[in-house]
Amino acid sequence: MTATNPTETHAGGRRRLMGEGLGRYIAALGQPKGLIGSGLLVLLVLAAVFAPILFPGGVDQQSRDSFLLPSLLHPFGTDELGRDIFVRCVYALQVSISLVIVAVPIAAVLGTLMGLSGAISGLLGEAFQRVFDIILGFPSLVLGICIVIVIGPGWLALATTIVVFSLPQFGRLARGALLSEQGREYVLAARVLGVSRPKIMIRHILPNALDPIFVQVSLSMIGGIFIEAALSIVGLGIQPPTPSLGTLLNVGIRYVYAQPMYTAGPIIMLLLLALAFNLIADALNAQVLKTRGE
Amino acid sequence: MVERSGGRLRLNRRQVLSGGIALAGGLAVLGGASYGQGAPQPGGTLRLAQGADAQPKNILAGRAGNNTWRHQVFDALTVLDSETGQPRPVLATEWESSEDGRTFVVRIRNDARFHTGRPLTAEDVVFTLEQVMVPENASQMAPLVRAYTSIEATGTHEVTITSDTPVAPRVFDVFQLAVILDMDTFSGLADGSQVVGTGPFKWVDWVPGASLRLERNDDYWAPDQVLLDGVEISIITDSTAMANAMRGRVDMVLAMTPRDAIMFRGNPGVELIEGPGAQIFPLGLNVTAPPFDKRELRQAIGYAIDRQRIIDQVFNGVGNASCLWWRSNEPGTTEEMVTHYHYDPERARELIAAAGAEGAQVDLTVIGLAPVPAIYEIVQNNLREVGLNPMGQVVETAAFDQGQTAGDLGPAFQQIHGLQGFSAATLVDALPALRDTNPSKFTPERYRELKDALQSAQGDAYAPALVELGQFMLDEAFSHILLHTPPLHAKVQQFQGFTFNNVGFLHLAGAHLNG
Amino acid sequence: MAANLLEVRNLGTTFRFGQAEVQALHEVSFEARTGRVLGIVGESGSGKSLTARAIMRMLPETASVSNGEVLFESGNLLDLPEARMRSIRGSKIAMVFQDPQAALNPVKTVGWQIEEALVVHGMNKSRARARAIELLGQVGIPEPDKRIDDFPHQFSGGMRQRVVIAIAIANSAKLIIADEPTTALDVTIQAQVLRLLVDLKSRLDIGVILITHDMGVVAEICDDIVVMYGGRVVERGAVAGVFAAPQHPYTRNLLRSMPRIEGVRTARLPTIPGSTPDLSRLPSGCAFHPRCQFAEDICLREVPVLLPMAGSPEREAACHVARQNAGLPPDPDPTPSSEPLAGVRTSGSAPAILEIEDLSVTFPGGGGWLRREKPIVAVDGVSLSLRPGETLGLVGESGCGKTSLSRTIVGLNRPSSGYIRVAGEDVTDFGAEAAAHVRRTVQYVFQDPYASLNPRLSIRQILSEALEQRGLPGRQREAAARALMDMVGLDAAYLDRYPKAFSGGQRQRIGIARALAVEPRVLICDEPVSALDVSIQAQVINILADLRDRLGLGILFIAHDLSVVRHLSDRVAVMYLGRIVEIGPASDVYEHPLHPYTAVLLSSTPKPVPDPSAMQRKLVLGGDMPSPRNPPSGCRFRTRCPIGPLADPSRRICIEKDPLLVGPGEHKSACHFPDEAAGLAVQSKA
Amino acid sequence: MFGFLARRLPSVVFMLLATSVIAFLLPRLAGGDPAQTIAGADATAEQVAAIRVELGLDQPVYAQYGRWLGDLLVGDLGTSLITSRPVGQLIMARLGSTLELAIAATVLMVVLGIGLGILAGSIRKGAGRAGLDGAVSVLLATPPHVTGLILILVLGITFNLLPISGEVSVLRDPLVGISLLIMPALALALPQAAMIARLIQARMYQVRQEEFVDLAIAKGVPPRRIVLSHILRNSMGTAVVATGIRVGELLAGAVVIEAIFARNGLGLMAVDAVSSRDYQVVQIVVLGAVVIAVLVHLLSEILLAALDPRIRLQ
Repeated sequence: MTATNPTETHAGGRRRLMGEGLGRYIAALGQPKGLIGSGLLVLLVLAAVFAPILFPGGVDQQSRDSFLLPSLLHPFGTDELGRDIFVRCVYALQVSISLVIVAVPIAAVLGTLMGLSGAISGLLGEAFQRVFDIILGFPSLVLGICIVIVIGPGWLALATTIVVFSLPQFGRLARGALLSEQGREYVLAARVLGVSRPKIMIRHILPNALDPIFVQVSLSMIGGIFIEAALSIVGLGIQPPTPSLGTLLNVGIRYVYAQPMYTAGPIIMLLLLALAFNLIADALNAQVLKTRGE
Repeated sequence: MVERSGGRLRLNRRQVLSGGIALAGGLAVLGGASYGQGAPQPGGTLRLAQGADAQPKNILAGRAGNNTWRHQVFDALTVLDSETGQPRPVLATEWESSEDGRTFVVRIRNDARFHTGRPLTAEDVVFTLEQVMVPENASQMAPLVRAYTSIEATGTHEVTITSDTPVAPRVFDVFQLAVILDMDTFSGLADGSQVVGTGPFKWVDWVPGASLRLERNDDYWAPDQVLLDGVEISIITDSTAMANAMRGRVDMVLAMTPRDAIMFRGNPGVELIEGPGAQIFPLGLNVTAPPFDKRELRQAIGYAIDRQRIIDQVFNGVGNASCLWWRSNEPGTTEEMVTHYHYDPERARELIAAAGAEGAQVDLTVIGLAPVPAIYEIVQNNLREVGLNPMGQVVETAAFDQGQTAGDLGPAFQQIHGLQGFSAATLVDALPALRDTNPSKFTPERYRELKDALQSAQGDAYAPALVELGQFMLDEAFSHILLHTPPLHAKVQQFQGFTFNNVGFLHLAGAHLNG
Repeated sequence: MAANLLEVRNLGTTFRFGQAEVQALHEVSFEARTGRVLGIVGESGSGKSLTARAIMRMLPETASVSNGEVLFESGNLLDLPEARMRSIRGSKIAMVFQDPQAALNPVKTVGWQIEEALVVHGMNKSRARARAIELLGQVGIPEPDKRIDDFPHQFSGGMRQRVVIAIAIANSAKLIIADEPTTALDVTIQAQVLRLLVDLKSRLDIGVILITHDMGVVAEICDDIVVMYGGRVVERGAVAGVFAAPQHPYTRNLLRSMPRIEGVRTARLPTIPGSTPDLSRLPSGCAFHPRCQFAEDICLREVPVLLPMAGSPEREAACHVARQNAGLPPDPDPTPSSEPLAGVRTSGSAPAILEIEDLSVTFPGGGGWLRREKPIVAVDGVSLSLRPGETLGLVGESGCGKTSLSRTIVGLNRPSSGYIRVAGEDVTDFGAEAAAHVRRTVQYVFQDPYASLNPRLSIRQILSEALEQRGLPGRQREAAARALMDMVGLDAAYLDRYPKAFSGGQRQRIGIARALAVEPRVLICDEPVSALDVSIQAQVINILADLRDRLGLGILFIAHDLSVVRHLSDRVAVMYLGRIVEIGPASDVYEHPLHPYTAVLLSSTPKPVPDPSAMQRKLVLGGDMPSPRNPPSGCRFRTRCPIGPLADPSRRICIEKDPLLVGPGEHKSACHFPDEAAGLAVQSKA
Repeated sequence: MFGFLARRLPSVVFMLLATSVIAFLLPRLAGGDPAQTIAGADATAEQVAAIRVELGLDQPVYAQYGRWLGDLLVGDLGTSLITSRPVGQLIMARLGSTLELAIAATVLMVVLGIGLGILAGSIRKGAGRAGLDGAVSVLLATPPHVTGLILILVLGITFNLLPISGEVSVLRDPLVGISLLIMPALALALPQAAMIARLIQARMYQVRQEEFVDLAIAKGVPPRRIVLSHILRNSMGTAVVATGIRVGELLAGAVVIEAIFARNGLGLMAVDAVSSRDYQVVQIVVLGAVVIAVLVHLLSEILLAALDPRIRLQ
């Protein structure tokens, strides 16, 4: 090995690979399902981000008009303090979206690394596998309760719960890809050629592991959104008066007779978010299957 | 499907409000007299539902979960009549005060026995009063009892209390809360394994967080008062579920929310009662910490808050906007005092400007106990309106209590207190918000002096002393009372003969199920 | 001539892909007769299995019959209501499937599954059980009354296929359609199953349709043959006639391109250029024209019709050329095949480039903490050597350890004992330096051309990864990659394509090019052609032979197909249960085997030469290969050996003593009675 | 069978031990001094120290763990710091409620899951198939709490068919008890049932592709019998394992469902205990939930082994 400059070619190769991969994922969003899903998501994210501009009155504009029926002015009606439920739902999206946008990618990166660690050290891979087993043994909300106890309720505890809850999903996918790829003849061929482990990982294993992981990111986002709702409903999540979809439900369910929209509104938002991510996951999945089916 | 009878409820604002008013107007606000006059027949098990769990460990403290059963299992020496406010004898037979009021002798029944069969003696009374002083028992009366110089059994059925200040009438507040405990089984209170009193019912079975069962005490000293075979108390934490239980599953629901009470409007089988006693919602301000070291700003808060909106929107119109810490019918109370702080955002802004606190950040610690967070949302909104920047943090009850004990609740805090019905003289030491070690850190000499003056005031001197203290407290504005809300109970028609004392504790002696 | 049992007339089927419809079968016609075996031959995608399913009316949901008829017992099966058809399936016409692992329901006992076939056609339960035991005995399963309540996984592959056959004959069906019934089986087991089929055919007087890709199997047991290509029948007739004088260029080329286990060895196999077409994208006119050396204009334009050949009415072929010339003209380009084989290219004195000594490979047995399984000794004390320019063939059935051995050499497995020396250097420990040495010297060609190329990398990327390992600077890689493509006979313009654009044979060539990129001196080829169609196989074999001769490569060629090994190898080693049982120069081993296992393998391998009596003379082994977890004591082959203690109980030595690999000169065997093996071989050939 | 258990047991024991360590550490990680909590806010340092000794908190952590685990194994689950009652007693008091819910939900989950799965796996064409697929997808994506709230809005509010909150023991008043149980049980069961249905459906499609199904057709076996004896029988293993895995999630769902439907069960107890910092109770509930989840999973694997001769006879 004399005149080579592995870093240069290697980096070039990686860029190409990632570019090609990302291109495929972006192409997936061009499919009808992906288009609707990502369109919906963009709409929701924009609404959440620009809520202060769209609704300059803010999240807490109260009035004496409690429990107004839905109308053009108040699409979801008003709550017990005369606040517009729709506006509060839109603001509440900020919490849900910020949570999953921060937590899920962290979980994806960490989980993938943990899952792939088996390639570096079998023992390490096994150890992480056991960790995943333990996490999976904990039903999701029980896990949330444990984390709330340690951290205290709030955004951080929710984010941590989502990360911990999602870790094994990514870890197992990555490990599954690792195990199946490791035995593939093209990986063996690279080993016989003497290609280094990191290069094998980046060129041969990672690209194939990424497909399911991208789909899972989308699915974990749904999971994260629902975890926030669940923990906030029982009062262990976001603490009032910050509106989140879960805290709105926490209060809304108490007024379910007086104002059904108080419960229905946040649920509509939750389902819209879930739908958006689901459509994106479907589109990604279809795209992946298409590429796979050589 | 039991629920069908309720019909579909869909209310707009007007209906809710008018419902609230109708509710308030239609309520039977009854005093000490027994509810109903029918000829009582013995038998039957009374089924009650309440929101908070029993806390036998804190039997000497005013806790919501204990109000339903405290006076069934235990007897007090005296209770205060909810109409007249005067003491009625229970275990006490007679009492007398010395000339200067500093020595007080109470004589007790000689025919009362604990559920274990042991006869009640003066030693038990002394023991109970000593327990009131123990911090772990968390009695709000502890400061009063600690002020006594001695508590002695001066006979097998006589107890003498001496103090530097007049013992009566505040001692009746103590007696009402300090139900007489059995010294032999006292330790069983900690986990509810043995809860023994002299009351008309025996404590049989407690499933923490779920249910409590009482059984008639056949050896009660007033056997004709025990008409029911037993009492079953269901603990239902969800208010709607609790209200729903009224549909055939329980005979009485205690302390339901006004919102849920609407369900029973126009239901002939269910009677709604506005009971005596009330909850008050203080907004405390730490006078030692900026920005509330400025009195103008503290006062501004009082004017900023729209109390009526809180009553309308959080309590469906049930409640009154008094800014006093005690009942409005305390001697000497004036209309001006009750409405001293009223919604006047202009005035509030002026005061804020005077304090130079425009745009000041107000960190609020809010106890996470419904409906306080809901009140906070209006408070927050009101404070924003007058140009302040409220930053609220809702914390769990446990954390709040810890902060309160540590005097560490931050510059402003919102909580909830019961005990309405006790005399003002008692409350100023019993309410955590007002006692000497209050979380507002409000401890000027004059405050103690005015309290002492009130507590030593005998007869006609009481009213002026109260006015002076009240006006001082209002002016200093270290703790704003936002409103008083009376408890709402629902009961079936057949359930009659029960009473509430003036703090709103239930008494089932004489109650029956066949009215 | 027996009466027609089944007649297929002008059968056509179509596939639906969304809106599009594709005609998959065209005008397929043939007939099956009682007491005869009809072979339907074709490579992948020729439509042979589809034909079988169309007869059974078991087409996949997306496929349907578009025209034609299937006449059986004077009725058209395609017109029958489904219920009637169901009563014919399994009772009048039965089917045997390819994969005996998958064809039996894993959660039901074999008895239940045989009984089901009887019960659904009206037999009562208790009678069905008795009959099931009888059937198991009939297909040669020992102790049928005990085995009847066993589950499929408790049977070996061959035994399972017998169970499937038992199900097929349960209701005394008149016709059995066997779809590649032996493809998933080892050659010794294949011989067992084929013999069983032939036996049953004559005993029960039934007709058999055998679908296969293997001309050897056809030659051995079929009476008639139908050759399919691109969804059409291109030739049919009696086996003897077709093999003697094929009338379609495809048939002829197919037969020629098969390596032979016997007869003259040639340097190069005749090849068929190109690859088998996809049914959905058939070339115009005659589907074979792009690969045909005789193709004329008419072949591009008109689809040839299957017509009887002049002079032999029983023979039909669909070829314009043969039709015009009243027979296929002689090959215009006499293949270089007649060129005699060059002598052994190695001088015996050249130092070995690869030496293996007493090598063992052990795999952990698995299991949990509480119950460890015994480890598996996959390779047990094997010694081999390979000289430059030499090809050493390594043959053995699946599970004999040949892949474990070869992967150990390149460091993919770790040896548990023994030595590996590459170009004189001891690399057993496979440390960094040794690993680099091995990788520069020894490269590997994998079995599955579909799995051995990363589908996400272009050919350029694949080759340049390999070239990078050689240490070639980036700018020289382009030229080197082009040279490699040229070397394996691929157009350098394809460099930027992805693997999915290539056929199996082309992919395997890319695999070879990748291995050659580091300029190795030894190539280990692990079953490099077993996944390829016969017509493609020859292309790859020729390339390997060329490269070996041009570059002086030493090749360790691993295969289960003795014909392919024979074609390429200078020396051959035969492996059984982790051991080498015989090794020696190829001609010696093939002509004078010294181990009974070798003799049996040779005898079991089907030869594409019709010989009605071959089946009877075959050496057919009883039983299956024992598990490598618990190898037998003494000679490992003794549990199946035709001359061992099974045949002659007095031969205790085979049980007690492990035979050593010894022999006269280079030709060694591990048998206590080496002289008898040759006799066996002669007996089976005579 | 023994071999199967022997292989699975170590990992089950490992899981349980790891969970016990986590549960044990929970109160310690949460901060706050249990001795202080017991002693009350106004207690002196000496009182607190005395309680520390009494609770064994002065000992090293591993010794505390050993003692705690030892106590657990002999059935002593500790004492609640808030109610001063044995945790075991508290749990027993609430167990009935959760058990009713869990049993009802599990029954619904199994019945609906397997029923829907078989239906979806059998119908392969047309609007029915599309409808089923759509319904399963929607249910799958909607967690119990959202399903529960939707049920409340639809069945409870809009149509007013069922009571939306509260509970009565089914043993005490079957009619009211069941009417109160339907919605929460349904809410818990539906998402898990959809998951099971999807797995069964996928498995049935997969089995349908297997060659033994072709062989059965070739034997002349009628379609109904093929579905029952061949496809379903081979898909049951998936159903069993899926059910086993889903039970844990079902229990977790109970936490929120009990809160939404105001049922006084263990889930609500856990939430209340977290709020009141009664960690002694929480740790036992957490441990219990995981133990049940792991054991049910193991049980399902044993059942699978019984169903599948390949595993059973290994």
